[in-house]
Amino acid sequence: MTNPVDTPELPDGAIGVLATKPRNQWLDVWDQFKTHKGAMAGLIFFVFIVAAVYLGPFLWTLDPGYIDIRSRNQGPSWAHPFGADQLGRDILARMLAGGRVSISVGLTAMGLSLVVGTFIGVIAGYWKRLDGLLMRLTDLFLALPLLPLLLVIIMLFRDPLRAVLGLEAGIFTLIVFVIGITSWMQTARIVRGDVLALKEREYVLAARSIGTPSRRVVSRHILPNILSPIMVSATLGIATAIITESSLSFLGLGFPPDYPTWGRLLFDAKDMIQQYPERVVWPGLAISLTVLAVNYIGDGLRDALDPRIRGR
Amino acid sequence: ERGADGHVNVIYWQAASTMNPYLSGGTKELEAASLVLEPLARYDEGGNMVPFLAESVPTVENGGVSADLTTITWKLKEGLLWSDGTPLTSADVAFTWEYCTAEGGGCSQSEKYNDVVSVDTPDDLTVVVTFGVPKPFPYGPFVGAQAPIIQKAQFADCVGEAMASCTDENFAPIGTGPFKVDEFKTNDVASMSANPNYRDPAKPAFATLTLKGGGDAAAAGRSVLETGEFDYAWNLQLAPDVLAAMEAAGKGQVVSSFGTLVERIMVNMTDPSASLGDERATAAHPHPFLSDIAVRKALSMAIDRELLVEIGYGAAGRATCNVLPAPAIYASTANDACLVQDIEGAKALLDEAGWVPGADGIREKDGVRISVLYQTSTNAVRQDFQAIIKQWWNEIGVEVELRNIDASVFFGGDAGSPDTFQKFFADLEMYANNFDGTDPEAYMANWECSQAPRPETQWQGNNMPRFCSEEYDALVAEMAKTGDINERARLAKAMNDMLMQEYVIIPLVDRGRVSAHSNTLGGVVLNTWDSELWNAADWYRMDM
Amino acid sequence: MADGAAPVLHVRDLKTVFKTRSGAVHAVNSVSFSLAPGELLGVVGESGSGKSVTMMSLIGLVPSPPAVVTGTSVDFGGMDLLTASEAKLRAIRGARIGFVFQDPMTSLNPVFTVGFQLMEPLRKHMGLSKPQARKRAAELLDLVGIPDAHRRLKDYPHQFSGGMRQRVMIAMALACDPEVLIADEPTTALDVTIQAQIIELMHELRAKLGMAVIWITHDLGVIAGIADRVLVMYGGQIVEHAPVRELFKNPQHPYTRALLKTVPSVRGEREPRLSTIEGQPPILTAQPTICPFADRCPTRFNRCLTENPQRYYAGDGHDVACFWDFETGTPRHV
Amino acid sequence: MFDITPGRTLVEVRNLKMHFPIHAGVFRQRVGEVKAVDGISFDIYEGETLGLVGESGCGKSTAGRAILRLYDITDGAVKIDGIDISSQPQPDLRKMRPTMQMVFQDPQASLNPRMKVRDIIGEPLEEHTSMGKPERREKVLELMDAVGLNRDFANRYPHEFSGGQRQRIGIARALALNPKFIVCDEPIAALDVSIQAQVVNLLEDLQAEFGLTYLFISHDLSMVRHIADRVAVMYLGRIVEIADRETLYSAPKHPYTQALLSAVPEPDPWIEEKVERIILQGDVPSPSNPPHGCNFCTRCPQVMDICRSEEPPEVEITPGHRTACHLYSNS
Amino acid sequence: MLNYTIRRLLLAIPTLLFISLVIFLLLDLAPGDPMSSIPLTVPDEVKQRMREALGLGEPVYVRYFQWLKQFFIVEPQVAWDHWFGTDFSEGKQRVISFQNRAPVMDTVMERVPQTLWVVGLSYVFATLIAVPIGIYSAYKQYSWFDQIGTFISMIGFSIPTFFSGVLLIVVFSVILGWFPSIYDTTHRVTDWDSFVYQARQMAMPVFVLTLYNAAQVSRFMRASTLDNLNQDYVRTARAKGMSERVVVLLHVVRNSLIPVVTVIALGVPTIFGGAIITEQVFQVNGLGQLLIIAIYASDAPMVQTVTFIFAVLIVLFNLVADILYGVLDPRIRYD
Ligand SMILES: Nc1ncnc2c1ncn2[C@@H]1O[C@H](COP(=O)(O)OP(=O)(O)OP(=O)(O)O)[C@@H](O)[C@H]1O
Ligand SMILES: Nc1ncnc2c1ncn2[C@@H]1O[C@H](COP(=O)(O)OP(=O)(O)OP(=O)(O)O)[C@@H](O)[C@H]1O
Ligand SMILES: [Mg+2]
Ligand SMILES: [Mg+2]
Repeated sequence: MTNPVDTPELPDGAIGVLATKPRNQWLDVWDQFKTHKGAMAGLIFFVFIVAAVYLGPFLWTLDPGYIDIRSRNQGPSWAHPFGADQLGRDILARMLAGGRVSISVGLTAMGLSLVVGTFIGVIAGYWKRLDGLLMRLTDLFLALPLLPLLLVIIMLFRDPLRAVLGLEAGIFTLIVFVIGITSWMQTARIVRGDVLALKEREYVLAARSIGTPSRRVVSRHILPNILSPIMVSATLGIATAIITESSLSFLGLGFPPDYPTWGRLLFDAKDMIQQYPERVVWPGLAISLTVLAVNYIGDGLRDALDPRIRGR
Repeated sequence: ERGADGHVNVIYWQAASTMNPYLSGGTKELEAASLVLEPLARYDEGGNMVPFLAESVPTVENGGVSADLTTITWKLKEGLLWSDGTPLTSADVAFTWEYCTAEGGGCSQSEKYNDVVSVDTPDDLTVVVTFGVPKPFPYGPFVGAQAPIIQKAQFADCVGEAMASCTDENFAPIGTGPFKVDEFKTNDVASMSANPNYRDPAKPAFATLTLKGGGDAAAAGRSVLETGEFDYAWNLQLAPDVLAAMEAAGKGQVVSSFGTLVERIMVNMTDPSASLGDERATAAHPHPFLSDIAVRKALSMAIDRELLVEIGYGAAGRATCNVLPAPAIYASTANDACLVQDIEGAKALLDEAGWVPGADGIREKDGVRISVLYQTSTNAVRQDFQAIIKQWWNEIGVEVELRNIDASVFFGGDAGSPDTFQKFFADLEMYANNFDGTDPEAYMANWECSQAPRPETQWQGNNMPRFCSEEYDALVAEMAKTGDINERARLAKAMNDMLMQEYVIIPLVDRGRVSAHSNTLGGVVLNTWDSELWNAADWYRMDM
Repeated sequence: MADGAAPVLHVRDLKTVFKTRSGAVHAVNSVSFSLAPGELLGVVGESGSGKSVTMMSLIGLVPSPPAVVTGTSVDFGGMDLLTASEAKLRAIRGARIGFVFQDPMTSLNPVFTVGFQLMEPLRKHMGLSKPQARKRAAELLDLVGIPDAHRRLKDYPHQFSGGMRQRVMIAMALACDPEVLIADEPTTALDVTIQAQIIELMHELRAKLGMAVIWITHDLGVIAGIADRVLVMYGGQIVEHAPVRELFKNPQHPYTRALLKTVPSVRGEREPRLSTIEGQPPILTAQPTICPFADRCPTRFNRCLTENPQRYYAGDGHDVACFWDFETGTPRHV
Repeated sequence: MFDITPGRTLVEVRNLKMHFPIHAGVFRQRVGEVKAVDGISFDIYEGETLGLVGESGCGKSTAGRAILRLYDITDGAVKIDGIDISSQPQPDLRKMRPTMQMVFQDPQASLNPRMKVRDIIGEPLEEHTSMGKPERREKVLELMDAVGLNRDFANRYPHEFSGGQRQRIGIARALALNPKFIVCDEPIAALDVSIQAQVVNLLEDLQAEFGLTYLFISHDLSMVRHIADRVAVMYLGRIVEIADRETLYSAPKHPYTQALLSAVPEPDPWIEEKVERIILQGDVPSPSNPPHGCNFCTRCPQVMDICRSEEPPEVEITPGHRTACHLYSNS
Repeated sequence: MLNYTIRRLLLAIPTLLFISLVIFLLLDLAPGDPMSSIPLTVPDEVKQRMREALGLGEPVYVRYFQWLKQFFIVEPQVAWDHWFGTDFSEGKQRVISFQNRAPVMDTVMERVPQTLWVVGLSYVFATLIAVPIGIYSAYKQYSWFDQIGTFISMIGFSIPTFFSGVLLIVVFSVILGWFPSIYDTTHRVTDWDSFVYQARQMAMPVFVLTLYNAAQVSRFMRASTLDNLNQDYVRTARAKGMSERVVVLLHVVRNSLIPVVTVIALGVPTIFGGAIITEQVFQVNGLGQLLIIAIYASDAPMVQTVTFIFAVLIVLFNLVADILYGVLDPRIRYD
């Protein structure tokens, strides 16, 4: 081949070859997430709510249980921005306390169901021998009519647990446990499906050919790669847990009446919807908006984590 | 004229599960059944006994009750017919007794027939009830909504173990009341129509009646007072302002009336500490501080009962200082001082008794701190009460721990559960109780020494405070022998006062009944002594 | 190569841009070519060079949005496909221009029978009744060499092997006797033995039906055996265009030259070492203003980095987009 | 190259079988098996490249994986470097893993998208050596040099690379433990023509540098001709012909090999014109239900009666050139 | 397919038996007492006698086997007798409720109509509305329609039914007076007026449930349609010159419906049990309300039976969903 006259150096960026800036994948996800307006609004709202219920009590120091009988049934005022309830307790303080419980229930129940679901899903998907057994177990749980059982379990263990763990911790543990333990199956199924697919991926095979033991194959190669469905499950899990908790309260089977949660506040106030509509609207809105926010976050995450949409 | 006023809609937010009152002791079932089944006599709205199927109410004076108080002779009205057209006879009455007392049936009203040794029917219209012991108040059997007469022909095969399998009979008993059951859907709705053989040919004014169940009190109230879908709603236990606002809608009105149901705090006179093992909450160990009357009294004084009424019951409640607030002749006025809250007085009382505030503000004496565990069943109003009473007690230097227990456990009789109201493993507990009818004899006997729940009785018994006084027991015994109504009233009042002044029971609220009826429903007479629907035969439609 | 006849398809200056969230992709840049009746035009180029997008842009098959197709004209039988209405395009697609896609596994709808899918264009474009269409569909299956055609009409795609599915795709494209058949890598997913079957089939069909074919592939071997004329694409552009023998004998673009060298052969001399093209294909985030091959080109010089070459004449029916003249070993003077 | 002096036998495969069970019926009982690999035997000598070719689904990958004991094999023996690994339990195999490595077909799928290049290449080092962190990092960078990857890329994720670069990462990972034997399962099939050559050259360079032995699986016969010293042809789970490269390409014996070779298109219109194609009819039968007798009898242009009833034995036609076909069996 | 079905049915038997045991043990452990709702005025001895009449004295396993026998042998006989006029079940003990001593199955059958009417209808509506919305949203991804549809469906499953239900009652029954707030289960549809009444009394509960269900189904449908819109066969259909209508409504929808239909089938059991709260709010007194009352009343046989029926339905519809999947998708043929 004849040599050309001269071979000039290529100027920088004359032709884009590959983006040279190393990028973390999660940053990509975040970039994509940011473009989803609903999800961003949801995230901002959710962060706001979480901050409000956890930090709010430092700013608004009224005790949610303190009875100020003179101001009972008062409308909003400076002393009680959201008004006071039938015993004169401050509704803002109760909303904050209730939100703390509701959101904690949502987060921990979701966490529990995620851990159980992921654990079972991974084991079933990765170790073929346990698959049949665990999937039977999952089917079994799926076949259990949950709400009735939930109700029965709560009736059953409420008092024994309370005796062991104390009033609030007991009922909290129970509700979280009950919601968590009855909602892991979807996660387990999704995770199992993904693990089954991932297991056949060549990089898992590569790890095995290197001699990486199963334990580490799972923790290093499988778990990080099922993170996206798990995260989507997680957001939906928070939302359903919050709703389930409030439904239980609504049926009178959740937290006891002296223990404010959003569902409980709504339940207590629903008879007064015409006299004091704000008392229904506050917890109702809080539940709906939080769940809405979380659902939107889930929606955005799903999009952001979908490589087809994200594009590289 | 019978049937002229068309249809009437009644809503009970707790639905009746059966129409046979002997199968279920629940109020809702009793009341539903009272539209169909009738007793020989009932109580009217003033608590007076009025004959229904009987000609008159037998007394010692009119010779209907024997002088030794062991027999009572009822005369049935003539010409009474069951809704199927067959005549009602004394055999049906006697059968009712057999039915409820048969072995294996689990009749929920069998207590009504306590001590009955025989029911004789000398003729078709005469019923002679013989008791094994003298009965100064012989009106248990066949009186009131709890003990109506059922048809022998219909239930003959449903005695004893067979009681449960007679679903058709239980759901549509043939009765003598103003209505008969057309269709019954358990826990949902009963459709009824006027009884063609009702003894008063002009009644009932309504041709049909629907008794709907389900939902909650607010929905029921709304449907009568606000939307006008229903004509009558039962037991609207709602916040006073809610009720008032609903009534303001102008579609109906709220009616209320008082009976004997008292929300009270029971004081545990025995020591409930877990460390006592088997002797926990038994008379073997007196309570460390509640056995001091000053403490008990101070607890009572610190309570503002009027406020409790306002918060919890509104028109359906009134402050009371008696555990036996009604009927009028039994109502004592000796304890009314408690109606006024007296925090300062309570503090002074405790100071005087040597209970002085410790470093944390909690009163103590000889190392014993006044720290109480205060339990009740899970229920929104009760938790409100707990919260506010706790605050008052804190003010007088009493430490309070609250506990609420699910009603099905708290009132369930499970001897294995530590949380029943009978075990009373707490210092104070709050609930409401009343008695059937107007006679307080059995009720007041609850606080005999022997009634204290304890391991030997499998924790059965109604003397929750474990109150024990020979004097009181003597009064109970005396009442059991006394027939004269005034004398009985004196005894009952004495017992009530004794309990009150010992402060072993701290009464809070006399809870009445609140119901609502539409403006077009006439003839409603709210009756707390019997079924609310006792006079449904007299209801009629008013033109507006 | 049927030179004199008027082309059935004439593309002038076609451009396609994908407006995606992460920026624009200029997938096709000023592509012009023509297709004579009955000829087989081979299109080669590496992955991402814009082969598929070019062909689908012609007939409005690129999803839009995100794609924006512009150009001077796409002349098809006197009609400009760029400005034609969607309805007109639909009447042409499947009827006068048939398509065969690369992946026979996913290109057939899994829930409809093969017969149904074959009959769809027949009924739509030729207005056949159901029995007529079924008869014709069976004939078509028979034509592409699927035995027992009548019975197999009732089968679902998953009941066919890969090679048979590709035959079904071809039958579908041929259903309405199109004037042009565009085959987008019809054999890439198949084994060599099956590929040989399909190519053989293509030869037969072309002899029988005489349509013009555009055959996209990145396998130079396939091109060598089947094409009359070849377009070489790189970076969304046509970099070289020549009759097939001319191209293999006398490649004029450095890319084509390199490409021909990298491919080993089973029959010819065994090279002790493969020659390679270092570097990566360009990412087309903008209209290239310089030669897209410049960064991998062994003969680049200053001009290559300032200007994007046009297609220059390089012989009979042969043109090339390069400033370097290999004949002379000097830059082209234009 | 005719000067191949068969070295020491590094890999010895005898009658290797890999059957995947098929379950069906009410009780999911085992009703049959996919005979993905059905009794193959060959040797690979130290330092050579054995090409394994065949159509899709004929069991090439399965064979490669079974040889590395990534599957629990059904039957047969595999000796690598003199050690029989066919029945060792997986934990014991772990110690053997450094000697034998694998390069995969899909450079995208064979790299964990959530790991940095550094960690991907470092993983085998972490598993099998006790190197400290800095030492390991140095080794990773050396490996990256060896496969021609810029050291600056160590902190990137796989998706930030092109296909060819990704395949280099995969090769670097395979090289990390200084293996003797590498199974390359279609390492270039997913790459563009222009990139394929880069990777193949790299593989050859590395072989020369480290004295590696390859089992090179591919269905691209021309590439196999370029890289392999000896070639085995598989059809439906069996090896139908094995010979050194030149013999196989110039004088294929088995009808299937002949058909296969003739089907390969030639990037040269003049040769292409003259090629006599043997067009096979029909498709490859299912490995769960292979035909009776010779596997190839359903498509064979020279089929005889005996082919439908008897399995052909393997015969050695010339030294090192063996084939399983009745045409050559006893006549 | 048949094998698969048989295998699944066989597998369902131990699953269901196990579930029934779990439920039974849970209920037995539950601290509630069927007597706790009896007024305090009824003395303890009487309650004890009532308890014995309910058979609570027997050991657990005896009661469990009794229930098994009653549910699996006697009840089917009763049903058989009912349909064919035979008398196999004569004199045999059926599953009897603690609350009213009536056969549980009779009560359940009594509740089915209103539950089907309200919850079932809303499910049908939800599906009918959601599927087209999902398709259109996906087809016009990120359009106004899609954004609004997304928002509404998000709202749909974010607002708890007890909140929306109460709000609706206040607005439409109390303030506007358009709809009755209490559902009349005795109402019979005989003529136009009674039909209108039935429609009015169903309007609110059906709306609440429809919103909730439609929200979910439309999300599924949208996701599934989006998946399929990018598939190669869609391009093939377009390349054949098919009109957009045919491409989307025939090719895409048919494929997108496959996963959605199974989701819908899986949701059917919730028709019977999942609407507990809505039934409660609107006093529909269907199966959900029956169950909750039974739980409150510690009516173990009722809870056991109703819960178990739900379990059977869930298992059954799981199977139906899987079989539907196979029927709809020719690629999937079990075994
Ligand atoms: N829908 C799309 N959105 C964005 N970019 C696209 C889209 N479709 C194609 N492209 C881009 O257009 C360019 C050309 O793609 P095209 O499919 O025409 O390549 P090709 O030559 O057919 O490659 P292959 O041989 O892989 O089929 C590529 O860079 C591709 O990324
Ligand atoms: N895990 C498995 N279970 C069941 N069958 C399998 C399994 N893995 C492979 N098979 C089957 O074994 C046969 C051989 O598969 P293999 O992947 O080895 O083929 P291959 O020659 O590598 O094909 P390709 O060229 O497509 O990669 C195929 O029919 C395949 O379906
Ligand atoms: Mg393409
Ligand atoms: Mg393979």
